[in-house]
Amino acid sequence: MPLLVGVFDAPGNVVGSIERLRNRGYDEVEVYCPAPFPEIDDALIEKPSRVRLFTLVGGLAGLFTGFLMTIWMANDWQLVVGGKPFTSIPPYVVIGFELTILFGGLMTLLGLLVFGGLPHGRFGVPDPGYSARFSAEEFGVTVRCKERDVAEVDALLRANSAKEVTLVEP
Amino acid sequence: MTPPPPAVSVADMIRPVPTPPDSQANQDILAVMGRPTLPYWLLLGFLVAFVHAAGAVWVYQVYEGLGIAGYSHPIFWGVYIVTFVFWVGIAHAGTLISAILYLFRSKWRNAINRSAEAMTVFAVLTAAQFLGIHVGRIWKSYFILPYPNQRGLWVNFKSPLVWDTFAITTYATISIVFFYVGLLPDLAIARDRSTGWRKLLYTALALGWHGTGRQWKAWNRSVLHLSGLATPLVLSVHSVVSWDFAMSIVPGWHATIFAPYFVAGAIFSGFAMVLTVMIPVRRIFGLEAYITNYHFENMARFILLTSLIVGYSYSIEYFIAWYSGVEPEQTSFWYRAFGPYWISTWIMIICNAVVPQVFWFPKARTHIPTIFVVSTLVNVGMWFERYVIIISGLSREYDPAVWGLYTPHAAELTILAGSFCFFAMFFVAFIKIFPVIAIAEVKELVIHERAHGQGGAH
Amino acid sequence: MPELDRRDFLKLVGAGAGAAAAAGCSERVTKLIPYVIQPETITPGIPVYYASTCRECPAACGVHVKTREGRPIKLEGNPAHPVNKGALCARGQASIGRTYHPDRFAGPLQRGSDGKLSPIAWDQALDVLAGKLRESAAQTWLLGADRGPTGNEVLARFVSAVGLGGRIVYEPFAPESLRAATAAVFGIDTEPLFDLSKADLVISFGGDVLETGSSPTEHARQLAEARDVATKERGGARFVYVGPRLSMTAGNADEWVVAKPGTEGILALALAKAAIAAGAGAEGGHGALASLAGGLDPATAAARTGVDAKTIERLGAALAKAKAPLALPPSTGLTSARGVATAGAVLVLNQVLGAVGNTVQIPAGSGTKTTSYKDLLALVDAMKSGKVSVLLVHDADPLYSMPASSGFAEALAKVPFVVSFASSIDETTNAAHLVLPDSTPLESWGDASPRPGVRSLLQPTLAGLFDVRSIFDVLLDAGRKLGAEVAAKLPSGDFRSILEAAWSDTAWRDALARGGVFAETAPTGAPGLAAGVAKLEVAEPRLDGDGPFTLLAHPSPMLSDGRGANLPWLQELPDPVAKITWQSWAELGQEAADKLGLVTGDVVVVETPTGRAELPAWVRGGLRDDVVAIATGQGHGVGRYASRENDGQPGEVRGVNVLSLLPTLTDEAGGRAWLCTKAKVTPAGRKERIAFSQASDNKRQRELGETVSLAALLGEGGHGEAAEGEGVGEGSAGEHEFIVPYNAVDDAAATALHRWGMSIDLDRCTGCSACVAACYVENNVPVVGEEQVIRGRLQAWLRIERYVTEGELDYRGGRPARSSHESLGNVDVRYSPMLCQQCGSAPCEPVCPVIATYHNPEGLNGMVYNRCIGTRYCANNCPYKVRRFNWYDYNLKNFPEPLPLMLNPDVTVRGQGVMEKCTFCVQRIELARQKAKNERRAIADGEVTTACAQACPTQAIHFGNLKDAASVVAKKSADAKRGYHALQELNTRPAITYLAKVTRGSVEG
Amino acid sequence: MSRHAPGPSKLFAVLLFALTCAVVLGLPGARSVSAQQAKSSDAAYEAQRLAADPDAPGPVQPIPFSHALHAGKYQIDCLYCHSGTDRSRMAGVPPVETCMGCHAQFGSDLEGVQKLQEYWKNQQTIDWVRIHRVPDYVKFRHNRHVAAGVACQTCHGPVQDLHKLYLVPDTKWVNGMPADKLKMGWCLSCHWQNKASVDCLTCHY
Repeated sequence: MPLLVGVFDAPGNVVGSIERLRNRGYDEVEVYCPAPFPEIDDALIEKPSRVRLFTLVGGLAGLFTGFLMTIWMANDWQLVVGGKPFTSIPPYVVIGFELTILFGGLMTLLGLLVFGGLPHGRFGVPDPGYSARFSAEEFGVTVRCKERDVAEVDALLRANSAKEVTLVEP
Repeated sequence: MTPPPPAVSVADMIRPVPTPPDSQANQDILAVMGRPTLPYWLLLGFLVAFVHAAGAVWVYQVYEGLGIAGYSHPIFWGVYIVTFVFWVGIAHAGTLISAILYLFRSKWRNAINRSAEAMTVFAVLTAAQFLGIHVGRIWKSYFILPYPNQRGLWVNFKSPLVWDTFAITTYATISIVFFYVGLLPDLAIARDRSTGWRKLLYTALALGWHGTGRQWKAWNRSVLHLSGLATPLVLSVHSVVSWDFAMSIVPGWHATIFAPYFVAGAIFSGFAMVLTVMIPVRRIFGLEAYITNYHFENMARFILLTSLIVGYSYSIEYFIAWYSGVEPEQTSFWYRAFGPYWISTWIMIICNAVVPQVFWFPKARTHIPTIFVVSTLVNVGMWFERYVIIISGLSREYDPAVWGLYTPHAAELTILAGSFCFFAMFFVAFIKIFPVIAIAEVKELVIHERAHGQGGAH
Repeated sequence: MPELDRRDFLKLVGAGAGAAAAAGCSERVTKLIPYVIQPETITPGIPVYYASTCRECPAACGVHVKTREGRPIKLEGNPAHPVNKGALCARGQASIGRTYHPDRFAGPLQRGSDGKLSPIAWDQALDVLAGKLRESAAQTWLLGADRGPTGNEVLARFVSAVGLGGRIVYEPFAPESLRAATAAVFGIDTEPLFDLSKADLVISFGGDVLETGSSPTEHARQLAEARDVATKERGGARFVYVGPRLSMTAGNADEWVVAKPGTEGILALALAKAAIAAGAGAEGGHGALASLAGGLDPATAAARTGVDAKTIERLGAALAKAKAPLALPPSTGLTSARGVATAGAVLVLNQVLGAVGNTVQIPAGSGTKTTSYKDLLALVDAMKSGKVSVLLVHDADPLYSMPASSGFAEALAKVPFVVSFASSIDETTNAAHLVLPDSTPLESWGDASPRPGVRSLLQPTLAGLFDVRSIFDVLLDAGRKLGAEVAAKLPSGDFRSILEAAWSDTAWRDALARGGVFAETAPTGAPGLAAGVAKLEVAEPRLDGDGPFTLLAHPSPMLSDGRGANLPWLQELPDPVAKITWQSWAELGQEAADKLGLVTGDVVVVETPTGRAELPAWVRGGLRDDVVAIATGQGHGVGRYASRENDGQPGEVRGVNVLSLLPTLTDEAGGRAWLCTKAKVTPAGRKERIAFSQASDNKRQRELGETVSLAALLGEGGHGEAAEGEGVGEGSAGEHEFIVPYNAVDDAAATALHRWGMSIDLDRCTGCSACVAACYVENNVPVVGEEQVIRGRLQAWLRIERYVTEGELDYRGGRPARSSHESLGNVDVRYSPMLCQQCGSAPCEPVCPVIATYHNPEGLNGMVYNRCIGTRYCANNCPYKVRRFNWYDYNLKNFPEPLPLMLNPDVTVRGQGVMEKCTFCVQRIELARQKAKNERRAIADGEVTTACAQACPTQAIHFGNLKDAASVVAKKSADAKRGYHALQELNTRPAITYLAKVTRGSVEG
Repeated sequence: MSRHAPGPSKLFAVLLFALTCAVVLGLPGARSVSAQQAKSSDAAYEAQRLAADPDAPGPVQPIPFSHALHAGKYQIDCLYCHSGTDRSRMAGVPPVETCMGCHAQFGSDLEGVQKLQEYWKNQQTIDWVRIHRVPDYVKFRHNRHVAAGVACQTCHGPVQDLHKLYLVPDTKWVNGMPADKLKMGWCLSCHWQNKASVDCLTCHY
């Protein structure tokens, strides 16, 4: 199936074209942005990212690990230090907290990889239609469509003030 | 809006996407990573050499014993711990700028957050070593980790030193993650514009980043969460470090104010270090377009604020010592100011609480040389702050019969100098390998402005 | 299995306790070497104790030699011995090191033509000696210390049989003046015995009986008994000290009378007169006194002695009033050219007060009869004029201990053949031509008799370590080589058989078991005054030279006459007064120093007619401003520890030998005079770092070394704080309302049978440091050396803090002021032993990341060396600062062969990088536990004690089980009036209860 | 702590010890052994062969001594040779004298016994290769364990079946980690099991 690439300058136009393409029923749409533009991501994917879930799970896991580990270890072999109780919560809060952050952070990284689909593609092989200019200051919108729709897509993209539109695969 | 041109045959449309000249931001910032000059190699060479020299001293110390350092009953902690706390402090600016300012959506951070985060990572690595350099039996130091062992022994979670281990480890890990996540898009940029081993390196590190929608979506979310986690972390880490002292009963250490006091001090020294490093970097690599006086002025404001907090803490310490009516406390503080360590004490007070006051004047805040001098002095002052707290505290304790004095010896000073070289070594290498400025985030601004046609790179 | 142990230690010492863990010593191939024939008494791992006698000083304390696998590892007092009754002083404790000293000679040596000592075989050496004797017996002299009745007898027989020129019995600190005085006053040539325990008022005229007297351990015990607040009413005996310097003894007095040095005799007479005026009873001495103290009314006496008349009258009245007064004569340092008269005057005072026969005994044949100093000087002249061709030196180092001005050095150089019997290197031996190493006290047979009725035995507890032979057997064999007729005149058999024969009147085996025969003779009663009294000329002594200062050369409590200088422990033990180690120092009065613009640490030049010396000054308030005081003992040029290391090799002179400053003066009877010269003191214009073990004697009114006034103790108001119970002491009176009273017993597990605790009675502690030495030996505490001490790295687990007065909140800048809080005539010295308090809520424990230190079920603050990683947080957090860190592998560096042989196999040798501290001698507890556990019971009171408590001459320290309410320590700790805990406001819940020192105030008339 | 004073026995001991040391220093010994006995059993020869077997686990000892023969076949009580183990912290290792107590009488046809007698003749010590040892900061008390009725085999393995001695491996599991024989966890697991003291100061001081 042919693959068209439209090149844009303004994020607004990208959002516009995405919406239009969707309305016309083109699903295989992908965008390449040089910088983070939430409006574009949201236009492309409606539902909020599930990274938040990973973070939450990680954080809670850390918290419980922190407290359970400290309390269990202090009581596994009870040695009196400074006449303090074996299960003394205040000092263990520190450990609990630190592990919350640690696990939370690592899970967030994992979330990024999972939901960001990283690593992406084959090693060293860029997507068809991707080009270095999309890591400069231009935006790319790629659409995969049936041969007969090429013209329409082309027109649609141009209509949304794409600087240029090219067909990278027949 | 121009009408669509007439449809042409598909066949005509088949051609590769042409690449126009690269964007200004990419060119400018990637230029920094360009071919290293001779002076660069000389500098790097010197740093590497000195780090090895310091390393040799450390090996000798492990072989001979800590006796070669200046320790003297009852001063059991010396320059090593001082330097450890100093570097942990330095490590705070990065996360603060990246995380807290990110949450506050203060866009001016974009110009400096990359290098600040890098500093954080390097500073933490530097600091962490000193825990090992300081202990008497490095070859047994793994005892401090709660790993299952046949002895059936665990560690003492009531000990601030164990808290410290956890805090530092966490902080190091999270800082590295934060640094890397922020770096991803820029790695892709570098990948698209490099050849040879660099191409390979960046391709590997970039994980095939294309800046696709879902990548950016996950990325935005992750950065937000990481900032959310790192913000309390950055506040906690130096609190924990401060508890290494506050949890003891040593006069001059045992104070509730320590946590906020240390955190403020950390941010204070952190910002100072960022300035001390970035001013020359900006100058050498001509990044004035990206790191502007406006950034520096904001940081100067921060330094002024934290300097006030630190100064306040100094005075409160003395007030409480007097007000508590506890004689050992009072004596300790008296000796701190007028005893054998008075020089260090006054260096600390003047550098940290007095000098930064010049930033009340906008002229000073915008005059780069002034900022540079002040920030350097602050770094000196903050090292001495830790020196004063630790050494003078220990030298005047409860039993006057065993009051003592401590003076650092050559070994410690060499390793101290070595730590600065270690930090610098990493940073100098970093400049040539990774973009010193977060390009993607800079572009975010550039594109916005272009879209809404505003002027001024703020 | 001695070899096995040695190997163990070598490995330990090599690898270090902790490092060994990493090395994984179990992989190492080690040998298991059993005996060929195992002595039936030896069970490897179980200590065996042999009774013997300490020969460090003439006091002849009885010791129990603790041996493991046939190897002595510690000396402990013999409880059955009447002199020390189970205690043992620091010098005795350290003397075990002589046997394992790295300097010891492995065998006989001869000085070759190259001027170096080189080994030869024994029979060869004996031939050489015999040859020399054959050539010139008449021109041969034997010079050395007293060797006990039997030893002396053998030596005498040898001298007469071989026809030697003669024997000089030489003891540098011998109380010749006192002997002569006794002869003059009572007509009996003997040493008086002073029994402080019976006295109710002791006045010491410069007699430092507690540190360097004739029998320090015994006198310390007696004084403590006499002043025991528990048993004696109204605080027991009062103690007045007369002298120019606040010595350790003076520091234990109630009142310090600062008299001009040398005028003690005058003061004594004046006091006698005043006492009579106040109605002193005994008629005894009045007649004699009249002639002696004719014009000595208080006013004139005051003018001559520098003590004001009121004090004289007051003290006189007090002496008159006292039921059992006792006056002690000056000891070595203050023995002047008028020594006999001074001592005589004191004896007369005793007579006047009716003390003789009561607190003073004059038994015939007491003490050791030494040759008169003037005879020694005569020998020196003979040597100078080449009349001596062979000199045999044993148990003495005259080349060091004779004043340079006597010209002994030149004289010795003139002697063609010098034979030394020293077991390790010293000055004289360094100049000897033949060295025939004698066996050390731990390796030899012998006996001693400090006083009639008390006969003490020495028996060997170790053999074969070195190729050494007893001097007696060597001399006997040499003598027998001279032919049959000489042999006939010599006693037959070896020395051991001779000794057994000499003891044939006793049950020999019993005697060996008990350590001797102890039959105290009945009191001698009071002999009348002899005619000699009239001849005493009590007056100011002659002092050579001029200069504003009088030089006071006082004996060092640790190094004595220098014989202790080569024992590392004695070098490292801080001087009880100055708290200085390894060095010489000149004491200067505060005003004098101010006049000279000197501060502590400034080097001064001390000049006398006979010499000059440069040494750092210690400026103190506790010294007359017209006196400069220098301790004896330092200034050696040979010896691994006695001398300084000079690029790795010993041989650089350490400190100053004060004898180089003293002219050769004698007292009226020809005895040795020490107080004999004036001195000039000038700043040298440079500084030297003094190896202080204590930063300051200002306790800043903190809860350390507390006192309680007698009035308060008796509930008669005065200082009210005693009533407060907890938190005794001026500093803490009523201030600590937030202090939580606690019961240390609660800090042990409910199920545990013991809660180990300790009580330390500061009223009994004299500061003698015997406990410190005992701790060093018991616990393998490393000696770190001068440079490390200067860097504040003393390793002592137990230290004695010396505070003066309550102290002040001085906020002087710079270094802590070394200049003391002492002041003339004011005694408020608090000696306070500081060791791990085994806190119930120990600050050191929670901060340790790896639980290397923790609180064990029996209340001990455990320290697990092999778990320690050396973060040193515990030491920072210890308010008592009793934790020590191994900055280097001290045990590797500082225990050269064969010292490791004396390490205690029951105590881990700590390696580099670990923390160490006192654990109440837990190894002893574990040993005691074996028996108790087998019998399914708790360890009974007195079944186990710590090394420090055991060594203490005054029993100031008690150790035991606090859970056992009947135990001594529990009772002592319950003392509500005197008991307090160090720095209690920190609420560390210590297991050690200090009993505040009682201030009895100055003596009322 | 045998604080009883030295009786005649002690004197004897001191002298003997002096002699021993002298001997160790190389002075000639004064005793000799008569070796005129019957031939030993085949079992003895077999045992000796196995004890000397270089391929068997464990170090080759100066004398091919077979515990299996002595403790196993002949049922000699451990404490007979290792005397003092029930009284002392250290295990008693038999002095040559003890061995000679029997082997002066018989076994002289065995090469191992001849070696022994050689040692005895020269009054030499036998340098056994040590097999069971704990680090020096571990204060193991044999007497305590004997008193508690712990069988020697618990730590030393089935010596009565071993001709050639070696550290018979044994592993307990603590916190999921393997604790090999004579390692801390190995000791602990037994202490925990038998409610023995696990206070650090029991073994470390």
